[in-house]
Amino acid sequence: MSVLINETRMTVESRSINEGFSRVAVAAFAAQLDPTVEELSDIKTAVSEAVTNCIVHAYEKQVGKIYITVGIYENQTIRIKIRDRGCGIENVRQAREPLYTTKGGERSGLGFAVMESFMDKVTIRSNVGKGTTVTLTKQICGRCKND
Amino acid sequence: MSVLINETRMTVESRSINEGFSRVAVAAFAAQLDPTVEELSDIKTAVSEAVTNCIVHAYEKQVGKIYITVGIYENQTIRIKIRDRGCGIENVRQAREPLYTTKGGERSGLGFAVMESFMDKVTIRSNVGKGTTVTLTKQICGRCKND
Amino acid sequence: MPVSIRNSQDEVTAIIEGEIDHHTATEIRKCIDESVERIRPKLLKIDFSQVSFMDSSGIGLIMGRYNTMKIIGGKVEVQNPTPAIEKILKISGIQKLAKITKTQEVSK
Amino acid sequence: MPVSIRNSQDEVTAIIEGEIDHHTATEIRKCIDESVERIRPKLLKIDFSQVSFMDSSGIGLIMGRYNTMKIIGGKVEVQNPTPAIEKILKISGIQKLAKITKTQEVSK
Ligand SMILES: Nc1ncnc2c1ncn2[C@@H]1O[C@H](COP(=O)(O)OP(=O)(O)O)[C@@H](O)[C@H]1O
Ligand SMILES: Nc1ncnc2c1ncn2[C@@H]1O[C@H](COP(=O)(O)OP(=O)(O)O)[C@@H](O)[C@H]1O
Repeated sequence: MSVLINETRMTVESRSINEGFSRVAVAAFAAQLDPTVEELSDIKTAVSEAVTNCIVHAYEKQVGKIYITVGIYENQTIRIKIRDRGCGIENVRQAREPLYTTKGGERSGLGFAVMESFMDKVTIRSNVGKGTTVTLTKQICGRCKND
Repeated sequence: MSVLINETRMTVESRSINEGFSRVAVAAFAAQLDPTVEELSDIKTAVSEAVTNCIVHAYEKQVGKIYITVGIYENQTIRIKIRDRGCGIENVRQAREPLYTTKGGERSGLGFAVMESFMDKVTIRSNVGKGTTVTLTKQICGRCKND
Repeated sequence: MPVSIRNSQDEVTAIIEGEIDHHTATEIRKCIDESVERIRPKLLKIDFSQVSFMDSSGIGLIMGRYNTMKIIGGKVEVQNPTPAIEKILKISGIQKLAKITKTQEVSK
Repeated sequence: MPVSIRNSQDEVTAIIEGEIDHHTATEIRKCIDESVERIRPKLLKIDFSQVSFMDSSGIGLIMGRYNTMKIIGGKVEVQNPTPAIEKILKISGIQKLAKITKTQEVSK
């Protein structure tokens, strides 16, 4: 693990209107790494997936708190932790499978698949009845490299 | 006091690079009120002043934590609390005076004057040696009104 | 309005504007379904050229419209995805269910 | 570079781009002072047309340049402030120290 350069913590309520806020706020912090437009879009999409999962799955009908920690590390790496105190995931391996969803209707079951393909690393820690922490890691090559 | 509709809390470190992040993040949350470009710019400017004061005055040479709470209330009102655990202000009335600054050089002493003229209300609570809380309140007329 | 609709005989074109996430998808879905139910077209074209952000909720949206169109015997076409949206479409394998096309003219 | 500089005889024009806050002001100040010290102009024009955000650090920047120019016997002119910047200039009373002007041509 490399040295932490800068960190911010945010707490948002599990209201769907905060999906947009969360990804924009994380992107504003990530901007310090001077990412490309594509890297920024990848980060926003992955954050949107993880935050939406807290709202749709973890807390479902209640309003709970979502804890977001964003850290910038020495080797141009960003690590985003998204934590809820919701229902938890019984079978994490199954949850990660593309197209697997416990909600029919308009959920595609692709949330974790998108996070995995847009970030370098996705870890999930979950305890049923206690909550879930998703950690997203990505190294930013950035715009400077092309100068 | 009217009903709280949505709230977010953020913690940032007192590094000057976080001035930009803080105002963008608050503006992203304020966007829920559908503010005009001018209202959004007013909020960003006031937040920038208060956060900069934590960095320049409250913590000066150390790195401390800045606590930002943003609340959206029923009557289209936004309330932003910016708190530090820094040196505190000895004479708050004097600090509010336009052009008053304890730092010469490039500080203009206009931080509080700008906050006051860009927001509806500015309150300052401060304890020497313990820290300062600045609360900025503004009612948003917004874009909808003109439709 | 997050969606503007153009109808021609047997076709509905829905041009989505702005961001597609779980929050905005509800209204977008309602707009599209209202036209589809009224017109019962053979082809539903969904245009993504004006979409500034999309997460997997957009895939859910397309899949949902695919299911509705299947019931009424019609098809879905995905038009003008931006590069960022193409990336998500690729992960989803949605191209097996809906044709992805690019029109020459820039949609407005 | 957050500042582009144009020199003509007796004049330095500094066109600031992007955001002016306490964080960015340091580098902007260095850029301008370097030119002023080298050229020692009679007039320093600072152009704000490309500035997307400014807080009171921008006033500190202008006041600081006013002080330097006074020492070398010159003046400061504030050019093309945006409406948001005009609002802050008004609070500051800086117009007593520096002329605020608008040029016809749009600065690039
Ligand atoms: N934060 C969470 N809390 C509880 N369950 C979750 C959480 N995130 C994901 N899940 C479970 O994992 C499944 C797969 O998630 P995902 O791949 O994002 O697809 P989708 O959100 O479309 O269902 C979800 O259907 C849900 O059962
Ligand atoms: N958060 C704070 N902690 C300690 N002192 C502060 C804080 N905010 C403001 N001050 C004091 O109040 C004075 C006036 O602040 P302000 O009007 O923002 O002008 P400036 O920041 O340009 O000095 C500062 O010079 C400083 O002494």
